[in-house]
Amino acid sequence: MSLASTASAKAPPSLLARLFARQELALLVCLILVLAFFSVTVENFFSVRNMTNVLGQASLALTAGIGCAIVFISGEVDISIGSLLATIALPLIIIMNDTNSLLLGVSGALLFGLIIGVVNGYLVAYAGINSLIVTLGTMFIMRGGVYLYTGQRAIPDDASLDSFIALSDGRLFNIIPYSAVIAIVLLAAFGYMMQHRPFGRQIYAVGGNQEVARLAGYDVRRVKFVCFIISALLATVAGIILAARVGSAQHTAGLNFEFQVVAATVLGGVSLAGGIGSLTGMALGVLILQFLSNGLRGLGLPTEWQLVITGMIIIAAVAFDEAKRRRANGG
Amino acid sequence: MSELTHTSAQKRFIGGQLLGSSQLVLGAILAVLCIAISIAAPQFYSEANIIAILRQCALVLIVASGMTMLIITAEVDLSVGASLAFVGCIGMAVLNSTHSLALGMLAALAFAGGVGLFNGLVVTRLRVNSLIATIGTMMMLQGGVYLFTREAVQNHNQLVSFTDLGAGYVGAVPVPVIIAALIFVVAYVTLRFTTLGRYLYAVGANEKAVRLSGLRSERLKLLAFIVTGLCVGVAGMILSSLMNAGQPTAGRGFELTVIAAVILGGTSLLGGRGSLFGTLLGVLVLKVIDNGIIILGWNQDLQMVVPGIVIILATYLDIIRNKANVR
Amino acid sequence: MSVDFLHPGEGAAIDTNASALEMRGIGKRFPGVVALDNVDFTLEPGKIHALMGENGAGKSTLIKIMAGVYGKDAGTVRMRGREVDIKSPRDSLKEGIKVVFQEIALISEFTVAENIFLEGYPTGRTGSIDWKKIRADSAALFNRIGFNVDPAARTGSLPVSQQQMVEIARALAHEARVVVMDEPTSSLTPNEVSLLFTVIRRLAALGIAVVYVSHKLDEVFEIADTVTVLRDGRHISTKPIGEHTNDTLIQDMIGRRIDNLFPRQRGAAGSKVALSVENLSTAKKLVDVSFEARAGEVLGFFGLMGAGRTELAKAIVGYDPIISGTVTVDGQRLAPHDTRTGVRLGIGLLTEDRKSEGLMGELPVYQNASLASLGAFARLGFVDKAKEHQAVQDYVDRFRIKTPSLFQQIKNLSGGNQQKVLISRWLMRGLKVIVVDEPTRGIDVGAKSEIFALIDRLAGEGLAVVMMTSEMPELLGLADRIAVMCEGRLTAIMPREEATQEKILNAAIG
Amino acid sequence: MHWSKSILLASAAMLAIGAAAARAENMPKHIGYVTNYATHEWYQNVIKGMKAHGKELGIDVEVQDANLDIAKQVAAAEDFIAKGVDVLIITPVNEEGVVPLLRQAKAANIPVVLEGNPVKGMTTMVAICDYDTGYFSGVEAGKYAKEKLGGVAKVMNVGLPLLSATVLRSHGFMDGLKTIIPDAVMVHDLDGGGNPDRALEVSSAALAKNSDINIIYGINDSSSLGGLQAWKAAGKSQDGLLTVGTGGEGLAFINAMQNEPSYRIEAAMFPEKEGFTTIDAAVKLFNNEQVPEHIVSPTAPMTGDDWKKYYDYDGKTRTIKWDAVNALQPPAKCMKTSADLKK
Repeated sequence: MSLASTASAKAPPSLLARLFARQELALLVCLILVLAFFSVTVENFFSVRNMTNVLGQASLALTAGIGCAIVFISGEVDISIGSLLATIALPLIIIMNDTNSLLLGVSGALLFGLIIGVVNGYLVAYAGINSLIVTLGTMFIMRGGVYLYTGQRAIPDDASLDSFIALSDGRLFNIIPYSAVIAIVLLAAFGYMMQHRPFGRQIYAVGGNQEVARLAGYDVRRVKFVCFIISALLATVAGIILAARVGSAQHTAGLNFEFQVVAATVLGGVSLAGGIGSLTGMALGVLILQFLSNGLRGLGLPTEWQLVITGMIIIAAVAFDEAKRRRANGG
Repeated sequence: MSELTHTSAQKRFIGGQLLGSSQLVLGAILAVLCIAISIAAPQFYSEANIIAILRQCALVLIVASGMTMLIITAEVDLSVGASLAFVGCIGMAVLNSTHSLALGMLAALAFAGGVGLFNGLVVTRLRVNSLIATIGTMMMLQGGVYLFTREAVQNHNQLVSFTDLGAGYVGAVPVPVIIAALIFVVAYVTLRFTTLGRYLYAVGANEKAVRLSGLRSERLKLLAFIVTGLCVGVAGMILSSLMNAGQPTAGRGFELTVIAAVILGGTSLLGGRGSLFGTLLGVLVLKVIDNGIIILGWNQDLQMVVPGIVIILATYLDIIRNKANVR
Repeated sequence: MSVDFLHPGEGAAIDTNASALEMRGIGKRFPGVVALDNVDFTLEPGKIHALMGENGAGKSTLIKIMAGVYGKDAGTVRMRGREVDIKSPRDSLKEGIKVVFQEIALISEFTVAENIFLEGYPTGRTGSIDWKKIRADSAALFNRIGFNVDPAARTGSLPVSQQQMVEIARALAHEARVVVMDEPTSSLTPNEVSLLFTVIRRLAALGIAVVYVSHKLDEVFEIADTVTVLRDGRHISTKPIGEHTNDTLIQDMIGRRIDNLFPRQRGAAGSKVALSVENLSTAKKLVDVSFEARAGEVLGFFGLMGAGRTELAKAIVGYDPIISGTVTVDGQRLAPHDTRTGVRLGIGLLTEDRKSEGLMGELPVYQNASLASLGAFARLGFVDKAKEHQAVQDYVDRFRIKTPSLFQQIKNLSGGNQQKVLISRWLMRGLKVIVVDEPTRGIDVGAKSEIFALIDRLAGEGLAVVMMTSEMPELLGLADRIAVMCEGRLTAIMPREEATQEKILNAAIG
Repeated sequence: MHWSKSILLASAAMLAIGAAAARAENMPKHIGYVTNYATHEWYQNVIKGMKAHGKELGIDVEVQDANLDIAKQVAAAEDFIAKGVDVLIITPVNEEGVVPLLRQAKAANIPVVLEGNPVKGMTTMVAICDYDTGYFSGVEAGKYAKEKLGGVAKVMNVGLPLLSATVLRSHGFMDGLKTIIPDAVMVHDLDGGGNPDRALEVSSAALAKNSDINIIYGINDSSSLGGLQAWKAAGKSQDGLLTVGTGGEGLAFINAMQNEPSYRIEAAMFPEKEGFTTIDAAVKLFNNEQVPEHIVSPTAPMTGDDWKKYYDYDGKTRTIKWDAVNALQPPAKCMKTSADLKK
C-alpha cells in the first residue's frame, strides 16, 4: 500500500455530482417545487407584489435565523429569541416616543439586545450551563418581564417617524421592501463571515469539535460567547423590523417565533449537533416555509391544515436529510 | 483526562448518590420557598391551599414521570402540551357517545399512546432528532385537534365517576393526587428497582453499548415515548374532567412546564442521569412558586419570571456543587 | 511557513546553546492523585527525544502541560533560556510548540487543506481568508513530504491512517521549535511509518526538537536519540538510547521485570466448531469472508488499518448489517443485524472503542458489569441487587479490578480496569464465542499482560476467542491460528507454528 | 355544514327586509377577513355570520387566521392587499399592532372595517360595548345577589388584563353590581389567561388563599367555567354561589346553564350578529357611504332560561333566532370605551 489513498486515487467527482451532494441544491429544488405548485394552484401567487411581500414577511425569520444558525453551528441552541423580539421593542418604541429619533431608539434596542446576548453567552460559555436551559430560562424571564413592565399592553409608536415607517412600508426602487433588503445584506455579510473570515471558520471548528478547536488555540468560550451576542443582536434587528411592521411594541410579539426559526434552520440543513450547515441553507429553509405558508393561505386552507402540513413537512424533510446522510456514510 | 482515569482514591460516590446530588440544592430551595411564603402569608399553610397545590402538581407530575424516563434515554417530547388538549377532546367525545368512562379512558390512552408511538417511530426509525420531530408532531396535533373539533367537547352525560376523576376526593385527598402518586410510585419503582429501569438509564448513557449487549435500544426508546404518551393520556382525561369538557385550547405551554420541572429535578438532557425524586421536587418547586405568587398577591406575570430564574440558578448551583465535589 | 525543512539553512536561526525547552520540577495534582511530581524534562534542538512510561505514568499530563491543555501546579518552563508561562493551547502554539495528539484532532467536516491551516489562516489585506494560498500551500507541503492526498477532500471521508498523516503535516505548516508526537504510528501502515520517520529526521536536521511518545520499543530504538522514562508521575531516567536495552527500558517503565508477557496456561484447542462464518459480505467493506473458530482456541485476525477487522467483528456479532452470508454459532444460525439473537446464542463483542461503544461512563461499575446479564439477576423484572452486587464483586476480586467500590463511576477507572469490567460483562452473561477487537488499545504494559492472561483463560475455559489486532507481538503471542485480512478479504489463514512476521505482512499487504 | 344550512334558513326570512335594501347598492365582489384566532368559538360564529350574510348578498368572503400572532396578521392582510380585495375586515390581534396595516390599505385604496377592537386612524369598527355588557350583567347579578345571596357580593374576577376589552368587561361588571349592592367587593382580581386550564389553576390558588366569595365573574365562558371548576374541585357546594359568564360564544354556556346550579347569568354577545353587521358595514364603506365610527352590535344579559329566547339547541348544535336577536336595540354609544381606560 502506498500513501496514495483510495479516495484520491479516484478521479474527482464531477461538478454536477458535487453540486447535488450539497444540501443547498436539494433545498433549492424543494423551493422551486413549492413555487411551481402554488403558481399553478393559487391565483396571483407569482405576482411581483406577492413575491416581494413574502420577502418582507420572511425578513424577520431570515434575520433572526442567521443568529440561530450561527449558534447551532457553534454547537449550542438559543430559544430565547422570540421573547427577545418583544423585549427590545420596548426601549425602541419608548425612546423613539420620547426623543423622536430613530437612531437613539435603535441604539437603545441594540444596547438591550447586547446585554441579553452577554447574559446568555456568559451563562453558557463561562458558567457552563446547558444552553437549552439557559435560553429557556431567559425566555421565561424576558417574556414575564415584558408583561410586568407593560402591564400586558402594547405600546403604540406615537412618534410615527417617516424613517421608522419606511422600515415597514418602504420599498427599494419601489419593489423590494427595505426590511428584506436589510435581511439580504445581513445574510450576505454573515454568510461571507462564516465562509471567509477566520472567526467564521472558528465557529464551525468549535461546533465541529470543541476539543480540537481548543487544541488549535481557539478560545472556545469566547467564540461561543460571541455567537450568543451575534444571535441576540440579529434577533434585535428582527425585533426592530417587527416593531415597524406592527407599528408598536407588542408584549406578545414573537410568541412561538423561536419554534418557527428553529424549524426553518433545521430544515435548511443546519445540524443541532453543531459544525454542519450554512446560512444559505438556513435562508432556503426560511423561504420554503414562508412561501409554503403564503401559498397555503392563498389556497384558503384554514390554520389547522397549515399547521398539520407544516409539521409533516418538517418531519419529512429532516427524515429525508437524515436518510441521505446515512446512505452517504454507508451506515 | 486520561491521567484521571486511574485515580483509585477518587471520590466517595456511595449509594446515596441518587439522593445526594442536585436534589440537595432543590430540597433546600423548596424549604426556603415554603418557609418564606408561609411567613409572609400564613394562608399558604392552610389545608385547602396545600390540597390546591397538590392538585396542581398532579397533572404536571403525571406527565413529568413519563418525561423523566424519556429524558433519561436522552430523548425529549415537546408535543405533550398539544397532545394533552387533543386527548381530552377525544376522551370526552368517546365518553359522550358510549356513556362509558372505561371506553373514554381507553380511547384517550390509545390515542395518546399512539402519539407516543408515532414520535418514537419517527425518532428511532427515521432518526429525526427528537426535539425537531416533536416540534413537528406538536404542530400536527395543534392543527389536528381543530380538525377534530372546533368547539370544546361538552360533557353530555355528567357521569359521576368521570367528574370524580378530576374533582373527586378520597378522604381529604383529591383523586388526581392519588392517581399522580400511583403513577409516580410505579415509575419510581420501575426506574429504581427493575431491569427495565436499568436499561433505560443504560440506553441514555451509551446506546451503542446497550445494543452490543444484545438489547434492543430502539425498542427501549420507543417504550419511553409510549409511556410518556400514556401519561399524557391519563393527564388529559383528568384535565377534561376538571374542565368538565374537552378543551382544544388547553395545554398551551404545558410541555415547557413539564420539561422545566424535569430539568430542574437534575435529570440531564444528555441522558443517563436523573431521578424521579428530583422531578417530584422540581414539580413542587415550580408549583409552590406559582401558588406563592398568587397567595402573596404579587403580579401574576412573575409566574414566568421567577421559574426562569430558578431553573438557571438551580442548574448553576448544581454545576458549582459538582465542581466543589471534584476538587 | 516553515515547510522549508527540506532545505536546511533557510529556516529561522536557532540559538543552539540554550535548550529548546526546559521543564524543571513540574508538579501536577488531580483530585486524589499526584499526576506529576517534580519532573524534569529537557529538549535539545535537533534531537529526537523519546518519552516513555506506562499509561498513568504521567506522559500525557506532561505533554498536555506543554500544549497548554493543563496548567501546572509547580515548576518552571523555559524556552531557549527564557521563562514562559503557558496557560492555554494558544500560548503554547505561540511559543512554537506543536503537539500531535494520539486522538485525531481534525475537524472532520473541513477540507484537508483547511485543517492544515486551522491554527492560523493566511489572510489577505482585508483580513479575509486566502483560500487560494491555503490550497496551494497545502498541496506544496504534501508534495514535499511525499504525501498523496487531495487537499480539497473532506477530512472525515479519509481513512484514519491518512487523517493521522494530515495531522502530522499540520504540525509542519507553521513555525515550530518543538514538535511533540503522541503515539503517531498507532494507525499507520509500515510504509507510512517509514515515511514518518524520514519526516521526523528531517525536522531534527532543521534544528527542531522532537518529542516522540510511544509504547513500541522497536520504534524508539530506531528513531530516538534520548529516552526519558516516567513512572507513577516521577522522573525515572533520561539516557541516550545507546545505553538502553529492551529489558532495561521495560524495567524502568514498570519498575519490575516481566518474564513472560504471554503466559500460556491453556491446553490445546478442542475440535468442536463454535463459530462458523460463511461468505460474509457487507455493503462497505467485507467481501466473501469465510472461516471457522473452534471452542478453546484463540483465532487471531491481523490486518493493516482499514483491512476490515473491526467491520468483520461488528458484522459477525450482528451489530452491523450484512448483504450476504451466514454466521452460525454452535450450530445455530444468527439472524443478521440483530445483536439480540447473537447474545442469546452466545456471541459477544469486546469493542475496540471502549468510550463510545462499551462504557456507560456516568454509571457505576456494577451496572456496567451486569448490563448484558441483568436478566439473570431479576425476578419478575425486579433486580435482586444483593445477588447482582455479589456476582460483580466476584469478578472484581477474580480479575483484581482496581476500583474504590462497585458504585464508582466507571469513567474514573483506568483503561485496563475498564477493559476488565467490560470482559466481566460478557463472562457474567456466559458466552460461547467472544470477539475481542484490539483488546489492549490504550492499556499500559503492566495491565496488558493481565488482559492477555484473561484471554488465555477464556480460551482455556472453552470459549472460542476471535481476536482482532494490529499488534504483531500480541498476535504471535496469543493466537492458535492466524487469519490475515486485506481490504475486506481474508487473504490467509494459518496455524501459529507456520506463521512468520514476513508471511503475515505479505498477506496483509495483499 | 349543518351550521351554514340552518343559518341560511334563518336568514331566508331576513332576505325580504335586509337584502332588498342592500341590493340597491353596488356589491363588493371579494371581501377579505383576517380574524384574531379562528380556532375560538367566538370567531367561528362571527365567521359563520359573515359568510352567511355574504352568500346572501353574492359576496365572496375569504377568511385568514392570524392565530393570535400579530406578525402573521400583518402577513395575511398584506396577502389580501396584494390580491386586491374590495374591502378588508380585520379583528386586530392587538389594537396598536394594525396601525401600519391601515396605512398600507389606505395607500392601496382599500376600505377597512375593524371588528372587535378600535385602532387609531380607523374609519369604522363593529363591536359590542364591552363595558356595557359587563355593566348590565353586573346589574342582573346585583338583583340576584340581593334576592338570593342576602345582599352580599364578594367577587372573584377571572379576568384577562391582556386586552382592554376584557378589562372593560370586568370594570363594567363591578360598576353595574354596585348600582344594586353598593358595598360589593372584588376579593380576587386574577389573570386567567382567557383559557380554561389556566383559569382553573389560578382560581384554585386564589380560592385556597381565600374562599370567602360568592360570585365568580369570568370575562369569557372559559374563564367563568374555569373559575367554577376550581370551586367544585375544592369540594365546595354551589349553594349560595353565583357564576356569571360572558360571551355565549359556543355550547359551553348552554351546557353550564343546564347543569350547574350556580351558573345563572350569561352576558350574551351574539357573534353571529356581529359578523352579519360587519358585512353590512363593509358594503356601506365600499359604496362610500357615511358610517359611524363605532357601529354597536347588541348584547344582552340572559338569566335562567332566557337563552332559549335567542337560541335553539338540539343537544348538538345551537341555532340563532334572528328575529329575537335583530329585535335587540344596541345603544348608539358605549358608556365607556378603551379610551377611558387610558385616562
